[in-house]
Amino acid sequence: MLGLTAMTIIRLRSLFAVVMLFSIYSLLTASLFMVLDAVDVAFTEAAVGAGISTMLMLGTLMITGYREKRPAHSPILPLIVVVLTGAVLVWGTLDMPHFGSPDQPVHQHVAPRYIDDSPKEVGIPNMVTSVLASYRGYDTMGETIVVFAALIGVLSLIGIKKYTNKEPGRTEKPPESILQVAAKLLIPFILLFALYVQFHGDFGPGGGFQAGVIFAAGIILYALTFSLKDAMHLAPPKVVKVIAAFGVLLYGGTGIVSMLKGGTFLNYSVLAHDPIHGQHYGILLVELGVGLTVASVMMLIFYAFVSRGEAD
Amino acid sequence: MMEMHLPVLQVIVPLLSAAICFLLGRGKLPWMFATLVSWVTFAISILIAIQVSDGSTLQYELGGWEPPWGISYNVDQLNALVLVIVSGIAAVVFPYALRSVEREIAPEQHGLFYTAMLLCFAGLLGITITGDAFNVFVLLEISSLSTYTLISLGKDRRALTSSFQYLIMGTIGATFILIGIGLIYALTGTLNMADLAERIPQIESSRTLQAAFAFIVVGFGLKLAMFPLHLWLPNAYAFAPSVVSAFLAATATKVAVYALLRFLFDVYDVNFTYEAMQVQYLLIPLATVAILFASIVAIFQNDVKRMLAYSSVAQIGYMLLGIGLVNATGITATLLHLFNHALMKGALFLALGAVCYRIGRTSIQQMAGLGQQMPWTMAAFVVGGLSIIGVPLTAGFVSKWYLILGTLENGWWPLTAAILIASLLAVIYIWRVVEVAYFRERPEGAPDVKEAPLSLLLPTWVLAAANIYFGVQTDFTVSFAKGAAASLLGGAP
Amino acid sequence: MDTLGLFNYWVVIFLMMAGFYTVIARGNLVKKIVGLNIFQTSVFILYISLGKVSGGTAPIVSDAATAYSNPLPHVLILTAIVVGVATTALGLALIIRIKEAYGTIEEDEILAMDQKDEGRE
Amino acid sequence: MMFAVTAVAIMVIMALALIRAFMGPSVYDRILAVNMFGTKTVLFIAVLGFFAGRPDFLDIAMVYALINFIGVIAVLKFVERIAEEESADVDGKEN
Amino acid sequence: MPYITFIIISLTVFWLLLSGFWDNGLLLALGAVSVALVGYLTWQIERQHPTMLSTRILLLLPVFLVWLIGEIIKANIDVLKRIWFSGRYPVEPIMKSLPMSQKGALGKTIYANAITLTPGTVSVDVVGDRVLVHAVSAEGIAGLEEGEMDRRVTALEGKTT
Amino acid sequence: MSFLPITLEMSIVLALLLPLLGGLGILLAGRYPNLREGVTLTTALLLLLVVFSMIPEILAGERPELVLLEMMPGLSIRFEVEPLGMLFACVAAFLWPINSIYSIGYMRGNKEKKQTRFYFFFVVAIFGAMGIAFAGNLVTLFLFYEVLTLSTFPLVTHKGSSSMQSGRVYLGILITTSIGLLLPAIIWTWHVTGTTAFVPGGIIGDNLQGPLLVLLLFLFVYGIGKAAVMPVHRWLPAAMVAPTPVSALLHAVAVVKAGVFSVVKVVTYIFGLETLQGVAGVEWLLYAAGFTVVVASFIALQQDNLKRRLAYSTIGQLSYVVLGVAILAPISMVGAALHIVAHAFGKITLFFAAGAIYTASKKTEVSQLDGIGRRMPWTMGAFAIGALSMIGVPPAVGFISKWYILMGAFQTEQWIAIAVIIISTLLNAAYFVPIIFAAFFKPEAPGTKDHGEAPFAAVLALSLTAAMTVLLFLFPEVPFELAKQIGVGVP
Amino acid sequence: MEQVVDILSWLLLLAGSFLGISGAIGLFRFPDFYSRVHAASVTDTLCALLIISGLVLQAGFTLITVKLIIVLLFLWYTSPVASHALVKAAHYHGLKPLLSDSNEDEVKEEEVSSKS
Repeated sequence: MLGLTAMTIIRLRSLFAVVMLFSIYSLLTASLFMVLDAVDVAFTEAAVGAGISTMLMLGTLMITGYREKRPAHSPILPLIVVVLTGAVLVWGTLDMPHFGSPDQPVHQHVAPRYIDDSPKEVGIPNMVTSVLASYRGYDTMGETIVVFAALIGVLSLIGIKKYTNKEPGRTEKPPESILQVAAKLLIPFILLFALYVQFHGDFGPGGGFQAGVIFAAGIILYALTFSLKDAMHLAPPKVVKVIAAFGVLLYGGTGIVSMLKGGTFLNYSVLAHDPIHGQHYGILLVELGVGLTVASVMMLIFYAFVSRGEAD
Repeated sequence: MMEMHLPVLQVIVPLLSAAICFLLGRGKLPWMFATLVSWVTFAISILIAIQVSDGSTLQYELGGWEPPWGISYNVDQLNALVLVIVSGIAAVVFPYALRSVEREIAPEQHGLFYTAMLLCFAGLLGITITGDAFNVFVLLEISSLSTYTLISLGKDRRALTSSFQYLIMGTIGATFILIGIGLIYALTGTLNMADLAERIPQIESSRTLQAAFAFIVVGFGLKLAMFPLHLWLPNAYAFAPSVVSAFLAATATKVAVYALLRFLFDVYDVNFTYEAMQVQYLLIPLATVAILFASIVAIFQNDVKRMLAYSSVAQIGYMLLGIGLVNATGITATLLHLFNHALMKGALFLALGAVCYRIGRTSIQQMAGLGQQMPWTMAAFVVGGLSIIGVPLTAGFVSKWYLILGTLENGWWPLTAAILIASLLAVIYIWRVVEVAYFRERPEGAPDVKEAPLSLLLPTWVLAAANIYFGVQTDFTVSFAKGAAASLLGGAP
Repeated sequence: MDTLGLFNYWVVIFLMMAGFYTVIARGNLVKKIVGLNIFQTSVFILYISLGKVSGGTAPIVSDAATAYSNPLPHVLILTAIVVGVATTALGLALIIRIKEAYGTIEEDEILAMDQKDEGRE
Repeated sequence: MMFAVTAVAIMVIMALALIRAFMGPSVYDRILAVNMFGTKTVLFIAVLGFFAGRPDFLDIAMVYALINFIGVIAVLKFVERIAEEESADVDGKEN
Repeated sequence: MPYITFIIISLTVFWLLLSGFWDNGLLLALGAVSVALVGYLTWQIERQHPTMLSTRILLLLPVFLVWLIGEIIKANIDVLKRIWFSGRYPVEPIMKSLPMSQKGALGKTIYANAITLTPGTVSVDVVGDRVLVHAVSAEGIAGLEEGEMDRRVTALEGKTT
Repeated sequence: MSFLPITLEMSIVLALLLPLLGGLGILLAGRYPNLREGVTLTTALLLLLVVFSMIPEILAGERPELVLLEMMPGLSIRFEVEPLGMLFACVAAFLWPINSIYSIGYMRGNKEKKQTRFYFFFVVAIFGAMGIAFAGNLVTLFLFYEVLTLSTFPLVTHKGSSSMQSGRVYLGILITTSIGLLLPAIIWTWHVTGTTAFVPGGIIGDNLQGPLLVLLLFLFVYGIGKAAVMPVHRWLPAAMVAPTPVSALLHAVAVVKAGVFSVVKVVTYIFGLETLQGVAGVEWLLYAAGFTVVVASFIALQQDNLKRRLAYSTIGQLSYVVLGVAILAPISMVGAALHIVAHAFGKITLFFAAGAIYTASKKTEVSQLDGIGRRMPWTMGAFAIGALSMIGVPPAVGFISKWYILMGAFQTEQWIAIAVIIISTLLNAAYFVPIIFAAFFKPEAPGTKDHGEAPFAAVLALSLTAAMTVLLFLFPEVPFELAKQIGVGVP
Repeated sequence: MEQVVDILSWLLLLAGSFLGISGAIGLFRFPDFYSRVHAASVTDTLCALLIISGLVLQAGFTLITVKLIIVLLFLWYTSPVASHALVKAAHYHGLKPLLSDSNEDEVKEEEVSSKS
């Protein structure tokens, strides 16, 4: 199914259809992740691939137009490159450990400790979260920074246009459509759900990143059903920008505090008397940092794209 | 107490400062802050270098988890050298940025600009210092994303397309690296470099391992603009703001070369790289062609920035050639050139930035007669140029000397010839600028220009002087490079 | 050799190459970004399938479970996904600017315009 | 067992929706198919949770439903906008 | 402020149901903070776009839903017949504008959604007091024209405007 | 004992430092021509003093050494004064003040632009020449060789963009040969011997044999493009676009002399005569030099432009030096060293004269010079002496050097060399004597502008050098002694 | 007792699957976009209801059940909104429905009146 989708994406020239199919592709991948036990990843892929990416692509298409020209040059050279690369990969996989077999080196080294000891060492049931936020917490900090860097890029490229009321005389609101009524009722629950995901990352799938995306999605829904102006009123860009940087600093700050308390950077065990508690607090804080940054960055990027589209 | 934390401070200081910088808004404040940070970072890198100068290795366990379960930072002479050069260049470029950026970038974007610069800077440091294969990828992306941003800030609209091109190429490269790391991981179950180094020899014959190797080499090849994967580089450097060109040319490709070295010799080992993969037979032809071809192309460029960009491609060829020589001298030469090339390209691009500050562009015709009008700027350019050519008493000579020695040790005469021919080509392209600047009159009606302001000149001259200093006083660089080369070839540290 | 156990990888490789092909062969910039996403997503699948243990279950402690899949690839891919979306956002922002500056997002048209620019210099 | 059967059935539905999405012919058909695909994914995930013996993953199903909904709304907004800008039809007739 | 109150209460319930940790002090506290935050945001939205919500609707809605499920099952079977036995039960699409008696936006929304939710009919557009309905067959429209659903929804709305 | 109260090492430093300080002074004094030229002259005289002060001790066998800095183990910037270098330094130091005097007259007389730049690069060139003279190893030599090349480029192209094309030829050939051939030769030497120092008797020893040795020699000789052995002589006529003092500098003092000096130095101190003697294939150098001598002379014969004729004459004369080396006899080596001196004085006189003629009458062609001797008796008199030295006729110093070279050829029975010397002497005479004859005895062409001698400074300079040409013939002891000590074991 | 529950949920799940597949086939059998919406709505409503009920029976009276119900409510809440928005957009932007002949004129009339 995935292959079929991919091929169709290549073939189709209506970019709009391509983007929609891409969102399907993402959902499919996410389902596959589910099958492969990667629940957290599935969660993220759904939120990001089918959600944010698709929305951003649509935002771009609004501005750039949606039809692709017939490719002018011959596809032979790229084809060769691709086939070659693929051949190397296939050749390389011949010696790969077989899919799913538990005696792969992957499952023999390093990972057993995460699986066997993390509930004791870190004290939370979701191993993905403990690896993510504690064992490899630094990677996750990097990830947060990557998101932040993307924000910097988008802001410097397209910026958020100040919303100018084009029709100042229009004070009387048109009757609310079905969509608006429905969305309004839904949004609070979406937001709360996001916060739920944020704070229950320790126990089930989810965590700061997913929560951030969902939260942003809630705000985006508001912007879509009502107007960008309303959304900006609810979550003013200025405030959100501060929050974005604050999230990063919260993450880093947690690390620095653990340094000041005598551990190494991001060693949460020293945060409280009891290492387990320390880990718990640390993870809570850094996840919060991630969530704040991601949510605000996603919102800001969305603002930037849409305000750019509405400006012209 | 703080000493223990130096390795991590090296990266998180600029990293977190970026977030603070973002909050500082417009005006001069972000600049002042960023400059301060770059100096602090430089100081940290010096302290680290002092600690490892005796050949020891520092290890820092992030999160308090010992590797391979947690991520660790490892510093030895090799990356200490790279850290010093990256942060040193930054410490010079940031002060320079103020005036140059005022001229080239819209005021409301200054805060963002410095934030992106800090991010890029921190990312590069992070790639250099980390001891975890996947962490390399993450930090690589931090620096890449901010690099795309920085390039796109160039005035010309072509900055956008070149940034986009770079984005595509860079992401493909990063994804290749990701594939490579994934394949290695599949075989070993670990991501820590030292741990990998222990486990890889046990499975040397695996084809998967070789495929992974190919992907990593190609991936980093894209990032470091290995010929023929260099196509993104000339445009990116040519259209980026001057400060960015200078900073990237001096640091970004260096770090990629470093990372490649790390993977070739530390993660994989020497035997694998040279004997199982025969990497030298790939590198040497490519590097030679790069050196010659890029130098020739450089000669025909009208834009001096682009000319220097092509020159960079050629210089990267030198570094790869050093790797391909399969001997300690070759690796030493690569490391030396890594360091020295940063100095010379930095000086050249900064001088060019000063020119751009005054005349607004960098096409060669526009530089006519500048030798008189901007004597100090052009003198710095000449010093950098001499270094590129490899004239004795400049830093460029030292690394070329070692490179040639390396070729001679193997008795590979044609390569010696190629290096010399490329030096000649370098003479030609540098000379074109010198001739126009010094022996042409300022065109009629062209506005009179003054010497660049001191805040631009001073950093430029710091680097120009460094070119001479490190061409004369080679103890520091050579001893570090030799120590690092020995440890690289000697297997895992 | 029992190639069936590797079949999974080959599918992934096929997808990867489809994405890769889109990136390098297609002239439309948006399509390139889409291709890039497909390419990356397929790599993610590769990683995740590495982490799967037959008979294992999601790595969240549960009384019922006996074996868990490897959590490490999951963590890595979470990070990689985020990196991917960040790249996408930046790429799209660039496309918007390119469209504004050139009036088109077709690679060959842009190249032609660039060449004209260079000719004028 | 019964979950497996259900899961397979849902996959069949998804496949059919996918084909509809490929075929079009109008943009709205595609959106409809995508929407349907999304809702079926939600069910699929729910069933899958039971199949894998970990029924506590329903959160993910919820997210899918949510994202699907917002996605469809976004697409519609896009279509409206395009249609406003050019009166020409938006149908992907080129296929 | 019945709306806000309603939202706060249902949010709290929502959180507790989702979380399932009713004895974890930290999570409860976080939940309280979360509900407060979302409540604040909702209030902000409400100030911009007020909703007319009466307690009456809330109380009567479950009854309506049960009825609606019955309708949905009936409608489903109808459409199913048209899918499998298209010979005997042909698809004869029809579109018709129907009157609606609800006053408030919420009521109209409920009615229109109820129409859509029953397979075989879908509300295309709501203009003023009329709703344009597309149906797969004339019977669907006829069923609506009988007006039972309209009456029930209006009853939900009550006398408040 | 030195007659200056400083050590020899200090003298080396001073000899290098003085030109640089002078350069700085010139730049600072740029606005005030008199002050500027005063600085030039003062520097020149001081330098002369410093260099000459070293002669006695060198003659006494002292070999002062100075390592300025060590770039890498075995690679340093090192100076060492030995007789050959001393000889070259003396020539340069002696001719520079004279050239400066002449320049002042010439540049002012012709109202040239950008004189500050001119004087500045002039001192830098002298700095390069000093560095070459005192270079203690190949690397140092190479470095200063390039300094000299680069610093003379602005001088060659002084006339502006019209001279740029020739400037490029000049620079192109010199840089290409030096980087493409000389540098590899140096590296190769370093690679096989582990050092690049100049050591009497050579350092190559047994490290290289047969064809490889010949190849290395080939690289060195053609790498040192400044020696202008055909076919890398093209830069020399191209450089004729320069103002005359520059041509004088290029052809007499610094550039070409640096070239042949380096050849002599490399052969004596890197190869060692004994290493080369009897190696099959080394004769090619003899043939190349001989060929250059003869062909260049023929070409010179056909030139009507006076400066071009002198240029080709220079090419021929330089190859005398190379010839002297190629004979591989100690006595001809001494001749070669002496010829550096002899040719310097002779040729500078000739160029000065050509410049003086141009300054006074704006004439540049040989055919225009009929009867000019009567208007400019001093100039043409000096010209005659210079020409005699070129031909090798007493009482000019050229005779002595040619004589020694010839003797060496006889000793080793190299008949080709002898034939070359004889033929070229005839050719030299053929292209110089008619000029002198026409200048003094032919009637002036009708309608010539009335003019007198060139400016005083110019006349003074050329008279001085002409006198030196004669004086050196009469008292050749000092250069001869120095030449004898270069370590080839002359009886 | 357990057996009864199992059989019941079997039935529910199977019925749900059948309905879903029917709807999907309807997606192909129905002639135009508007009628396909009805087919899709089958899968969104009763099909979802049946499947989730089946799951609920398996889960018993736990929080999982609650979550399942939340999912269902969510689906039921969003699906008509989405469908409506979709149809409205299609209609608004001039996608003509395929109508039985008798209805055609009536609709045109309707549109004129509604747009004025």
